[in-house]
Amino acid sequence: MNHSSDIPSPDAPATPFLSLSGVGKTYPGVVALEGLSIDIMPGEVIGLVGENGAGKSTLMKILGGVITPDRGTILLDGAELRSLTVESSISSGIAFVHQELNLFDNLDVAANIFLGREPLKAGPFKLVDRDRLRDMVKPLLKRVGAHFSADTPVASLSLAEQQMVEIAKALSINARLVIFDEPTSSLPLAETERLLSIIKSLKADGISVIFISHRLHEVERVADRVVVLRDGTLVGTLARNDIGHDQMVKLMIGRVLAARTAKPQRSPGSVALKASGVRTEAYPGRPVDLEIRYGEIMGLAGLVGSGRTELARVFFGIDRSYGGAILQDGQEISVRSARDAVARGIFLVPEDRKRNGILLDFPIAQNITLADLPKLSSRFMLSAERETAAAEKQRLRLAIKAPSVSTRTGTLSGGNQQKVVLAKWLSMSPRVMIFDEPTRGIDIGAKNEIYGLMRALADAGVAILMISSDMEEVIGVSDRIAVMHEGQIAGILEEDEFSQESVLLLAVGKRVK
Amino acid sequence: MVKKDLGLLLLIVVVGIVVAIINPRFLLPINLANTANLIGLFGILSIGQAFVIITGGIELSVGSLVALLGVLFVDFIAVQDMSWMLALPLILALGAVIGAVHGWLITRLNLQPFVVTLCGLLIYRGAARFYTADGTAGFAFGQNFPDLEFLTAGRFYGVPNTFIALVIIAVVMWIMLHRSVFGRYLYAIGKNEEAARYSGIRTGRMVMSAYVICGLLTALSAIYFAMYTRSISPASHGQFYELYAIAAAVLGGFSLRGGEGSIVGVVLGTVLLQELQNLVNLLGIPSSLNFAVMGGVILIGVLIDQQWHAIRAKRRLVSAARHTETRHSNEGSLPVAANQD
Amino acid sequence: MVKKDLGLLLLIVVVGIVVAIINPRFLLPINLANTANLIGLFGILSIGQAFVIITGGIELSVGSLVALLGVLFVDFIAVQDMSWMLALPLILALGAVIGAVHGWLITRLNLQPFVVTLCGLLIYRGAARFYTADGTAGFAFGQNFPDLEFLTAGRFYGVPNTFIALVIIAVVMWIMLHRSVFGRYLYAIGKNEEAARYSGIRTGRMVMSAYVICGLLTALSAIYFAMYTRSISPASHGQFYELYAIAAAVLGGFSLRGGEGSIVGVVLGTVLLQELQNLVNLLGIPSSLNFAVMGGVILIGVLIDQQWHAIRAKRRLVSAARHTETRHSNEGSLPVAANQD
Amino acid sequence: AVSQAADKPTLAFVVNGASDFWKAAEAGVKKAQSEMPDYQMELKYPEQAAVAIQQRLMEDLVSAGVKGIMVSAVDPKTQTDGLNKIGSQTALFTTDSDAPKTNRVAYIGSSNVDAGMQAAEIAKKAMPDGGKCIGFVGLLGADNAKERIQGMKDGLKGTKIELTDVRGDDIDQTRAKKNVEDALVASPDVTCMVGFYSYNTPRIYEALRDAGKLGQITVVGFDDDPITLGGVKEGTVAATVVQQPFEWAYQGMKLMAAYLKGDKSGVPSNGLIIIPTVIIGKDDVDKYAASLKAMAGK
Ligand SMILES: Nc1ncnc2c1ncn2[C@@H]1O[C@H](COP(=O)(O)OP(=O)(O)OP(=O)(O)O)[C@@H](O)[C@H]1O
Ligand SMILES: Nc1ncnc2c1ncn2[C@@H]1O[C@H](COP(=O)(O)OP(=O)(O)OP(=O)(O)O)[C@@H](O)[C@H]1O
Ligand SMILES: [Mg+2]
Ligand SMILES: [Mg+2]
Repeated sequence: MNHSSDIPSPDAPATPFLSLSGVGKTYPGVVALEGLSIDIMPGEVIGLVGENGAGKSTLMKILGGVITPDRGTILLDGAELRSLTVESSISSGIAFVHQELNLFDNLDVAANIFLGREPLKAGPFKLVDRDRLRDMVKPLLKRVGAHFSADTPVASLSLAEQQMVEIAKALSINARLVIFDEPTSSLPLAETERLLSIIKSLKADGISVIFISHRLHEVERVADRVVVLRDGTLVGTLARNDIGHDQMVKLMIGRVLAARTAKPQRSPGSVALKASGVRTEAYPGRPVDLEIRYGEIMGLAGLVGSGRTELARVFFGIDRSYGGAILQDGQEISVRSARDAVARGIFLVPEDRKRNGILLDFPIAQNITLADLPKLSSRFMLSAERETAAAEKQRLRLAIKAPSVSTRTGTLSGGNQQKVVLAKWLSMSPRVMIFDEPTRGIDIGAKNEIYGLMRALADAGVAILMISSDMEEVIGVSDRIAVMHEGQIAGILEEDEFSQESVLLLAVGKRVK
Repeated sequence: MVKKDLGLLLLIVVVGIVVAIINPRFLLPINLANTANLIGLFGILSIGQAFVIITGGIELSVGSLVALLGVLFVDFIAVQDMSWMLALPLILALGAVIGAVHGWLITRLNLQPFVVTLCGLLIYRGAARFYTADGTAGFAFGQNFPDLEFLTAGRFYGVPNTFIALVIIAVVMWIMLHRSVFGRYLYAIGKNEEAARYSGIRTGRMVMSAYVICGLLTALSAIYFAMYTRSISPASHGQFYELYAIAAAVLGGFSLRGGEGSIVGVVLGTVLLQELQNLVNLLGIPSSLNFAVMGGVILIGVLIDQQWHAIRAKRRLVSAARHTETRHSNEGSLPVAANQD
Repeated sequence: MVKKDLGLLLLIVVVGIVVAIINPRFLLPINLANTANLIGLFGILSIGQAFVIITGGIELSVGSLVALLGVLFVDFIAVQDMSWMLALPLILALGAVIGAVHGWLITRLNLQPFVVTLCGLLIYRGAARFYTADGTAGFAFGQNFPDLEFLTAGRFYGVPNTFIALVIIAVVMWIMLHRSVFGRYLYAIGKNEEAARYSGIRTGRMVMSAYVICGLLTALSAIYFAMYTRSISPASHGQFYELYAIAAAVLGGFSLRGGEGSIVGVVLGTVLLQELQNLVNLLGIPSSLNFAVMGGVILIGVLIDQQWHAIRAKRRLVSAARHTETRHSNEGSLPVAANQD
Repeated sequence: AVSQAADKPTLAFVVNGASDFWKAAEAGVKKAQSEMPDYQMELKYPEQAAVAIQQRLMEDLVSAGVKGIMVSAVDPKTQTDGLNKIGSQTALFTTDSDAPKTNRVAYIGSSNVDAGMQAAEIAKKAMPDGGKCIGFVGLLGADNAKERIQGMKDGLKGTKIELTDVRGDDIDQTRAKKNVEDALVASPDVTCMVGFYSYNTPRIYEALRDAGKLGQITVVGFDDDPITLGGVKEGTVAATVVQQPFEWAYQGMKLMAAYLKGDKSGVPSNGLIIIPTVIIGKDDVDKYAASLKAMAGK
């Protein structure tokens, strides 16, 4: 099925819904956005792409009224505004799906979706009309394909399910412009398909869409126009007919990307890490058996909530295992805390960067050295020089875009933050690396760098388990692919069996052979 | 949430039964009425505190405010000869203003609630003491305000009016917190203030309202306390009342991290605390142990609550395991799944 | 951080000069020594509190612990005739054990620090009062312990030994917090405990250590306080000392959200608070205002600090904006096309 | 009250905590001051009733150059060293409760044991057929409380009146009143209540009034809270034992001034100047209230 040709672009509508001219925003040391001018027509799907830190989220935050631009003007329906506020943004029909999840896990799904816009009962007391609320939420949940009900507490939803709630929330606004800031970064295939069809239906209703994604093929499929940012500046616009993967990449990074390195054919090493009948908290009734070998990248695919993250947490000692054994180099080991795992050279790059990966308030250097301090210190005393040197080495190696290693990590873009997490582990000597969605929210250039790093690690003999919901990535990077279905390994694919279909079939619980 | 409240209620009843068996006088109407009166006084205070705690804040100046506002109220009506019909709204307004100032410092100037209200604790206590030059504010012998006294210290068919006031306030506040948009916003803010702001909620204004409500309810209970003791030595009056209020909220299932708790819970928490105080006196336990009993019960309460959660989570896991296993064996597939517990 | 400390130091000096001008007796060696003695006592307490605050926790039971451990210490050596060489390490160990229990409840059973230590506040106070049956623990007339008294209440070339102890402890703790791996871990935990755990840090153990250190320092200062007052009425001894300690930390730049603050800051905070108390007494300000002065100064301090931050952040933004603008006009190129570094 | 006119010697009256009780002493200090303008006299409250804080206050006063201190020590028995330290730097007098083992010059005040005995007298007179008493006090462990309770128990020895329990309230008036209410419930056979601290009697009075038991239960009071005096006048409070802090302060300040001038004749050889406590019954109350008013007016 080819979706790329079924969207005719509407012929030049009269006035743009929203028009930015010369908009800029400066942070200390960084020009996040510079002199940006852009028109958004009704019913237009704009793909917004750019490397990490290019300024995409900054632009969106300006439109959402969350931050105020330093310069430039905004024309909304022809009326000039200095800046937007959150209220004026919402009331003029700008809806958001944020890059970082912004849900309240102490409230239920319905409350989250209509927060700030609850239907009220008659009377002066502003009481919530809970029945109407439920009725309003149901069709939205159906539209995004959610299987949970309106009064499910958000706390019990997985990350992907939470993202669905976010999308439903954006749809619930009587929107004229819906902005998706990397909505698919934690959505697996089936849900992503549904999202793309939602975008098309929005467009059909005359609603404008801004779609930010690092998965360029998705952008390719839905966008009428692609806007490319680089270092806060608009470097090019691609009309419908010019949109193509290579064109986008060229504008984004200013050069053509070398073709992905072919996987070397070589025999994998011995088994590094083995799960034998391991039971995780999410699926205590389903034992998992899995072997990861030195020198290979084992991809781990699966649908939302198939239990991949849980498995990674057990390997890393964050969760306890409810049965079975973990073997390293053939020896049964007990990992009862992350400390044990780290001591054995088993490292995890977690899925939720902000919560588990880094300390936003710490300088880059201190984040990088945090796990390796015992080695960088002498008799428990810190050594600033050794720390800086070690961090600087990693900064250069991973090309982390920052003024210096003493920059606060929180000011970096998502991709560069992810690199800091990687740097933390790469500075030590990993034996087994577990990557949970390693390129979530990371631009294509950085993505390739990370793939390169993973491959180099594997070549150096490290065993790698890569959890990913990005089909391209799983197939393109892995040496073998294990597919999880409802907490169990449904099957393992060798390289010659790789295909989107075979992964998907296993993921939904069908046998391939 | 409801389950937690039920557990607390059960504890209250069990403790009550045990006390009643040891000393049947516990159940005398007069004793129940006396205790209900104090439940009313402290309950109003605790509900105010609860509103602040929901937002993830804390209000430490409550005890000092009870002293300051009490001193002012008594002074206004007993010394300055102000009509109580005027003094009462004046004090309530003052409480609201102080709450608003706290809220303003916290939301606009970004100070931490703990710091702001700690300073409040010190400043208001000092102000109260300075106002009376460390003397006692009280009514002269025979100085009576029948209407006011009926409202604040009287009984209605044997039920103390303070308790009735608590019930009314609790119902209103329950609707406000659990059924109105405002309450929902407070929960959202308590969980994640930034995200709430992104949803278009005027978080500053909401948090400020919570402090205003707390100030208002504190002022009201300050008046009740003043009319109950009828005499206020500003150096000690109301000391540690903020801790009572916080303890009641915590017992009632509130999280000091914000975003969790219910009005029913905080009221039940107050009831339990007052029952304990009553118990110490009725069972002739040395009054030096009063505090220790309170502390012990709170600790045990949160421990049970915590363990309860942990056990339930575990049981859910086990039953989930069993469930999936039977499903598997029915399906007859994957024999690996059937072994091991 | 260093700048903040300098600001605080400046404030201390300016206040000192003003007081000295109004009442030159402020500078008498005896007055300075008295104040230094109290700085030593409260400083040790505050450093302990600081360790807990760094991790994002709080220790509210400090005041009650000072009473309980003080009562026990005095009772051991004055009544039970235990050698002080034995009693002293015993009390320190007890303090450490209590700290460990708090840490255990907080890290293993996942209770909130505020709740655990609030219960501690109530329980230890009750225990202290029960132990002496609400009586006073003190030395009989003529009961003397020359060595112990020299160590705890003596002076060395006019400098109180408590102050010397504070200096030594502050230096050791400074190294521990600012130069050791342990300290870095504490900051990391305070900022984001989960991320710290995911980096292989034994967060539970570290947090527990912080509470143990706090318990240990509290026990030490409890002994100092006991030897300073030589008499302990368990109902009031040490009341509100936790607030002093927290206030000193806050004044010294600590954030109660954890992960921020320095040892120099907390020591300077203690100095300022004690200077203020001294000032109130020396300038003949009514002592009822003592608390209010303290509260006011803390509030003003954090306000200035806050505004200072806000202004600096703004200035940085403005200068950043100006910088890029001039760069653009210098280059004379089209802003849209210009690709900056 | 800005102090330190450096030329005038300063005398300080340091009390043990903030309480109305000391208002009369303040009046006494004022009266003494008006008679001796060449001294600077002031009354100081520690911000908390704690030994450390009072000690700190006195040390600061010495630093500020105070010539003489009259102190109501928070805990005189164990404050010996601290008081000695003060006494070695300035002329130290004690009041309210004595610290005989220190280097204080003299004690001026009354005896709490005697006051307790007088309370027993009141009880005996009001309940010739015996009875059961419950006492109420702020701090059970405080010396003045213990002495009063002891004095009363001694005074009741051999009678059919018994002091069965004393409840503490930590100077929390809400608890003080609730304690009375609870006592009425817990001990229905109680026939007499004793308020050992100045605010306890009014709380007893109010709780009894609320319970409709005023007049049925004998109330024995201490000190001269207006409510207490009103109750005495009304007949619902049997009588109250009053101390005379005004006299302590007035005579004490004059004594100190004279002592500093070198006139030591006012100090008796045993160092004790006892100003006895007085029982105020229904007949004396008007006169007493008038004299209070006169003091306050001055
Ligand atoms: N609060 C802030 N303080 C300082 N710098 C900031 C802040 N927020 C963003 N920046 C900087 O502004 C630039 C643009 O960031 P932005 O988040 O818009 O990038 P992005 O295009 O969304 O990147 P990604 O694809 O990684 O999400 C980055 O260099 C970032 O470091
Ligand atoms: N805190 C929780 N409470 C209840 N259920 C949970 C919780 N966390 C995860 N789950 C459930 O456990 C299952 C496995 O989740 P997990 O995050 O391991 O899946 P995953 O394969 O990593 O998927 P994702 O694509 O979301 O990362 C899901 O059904 C999820 O809903
Ligand atoms: Mg972004
Ligand atoms: Mg996952």
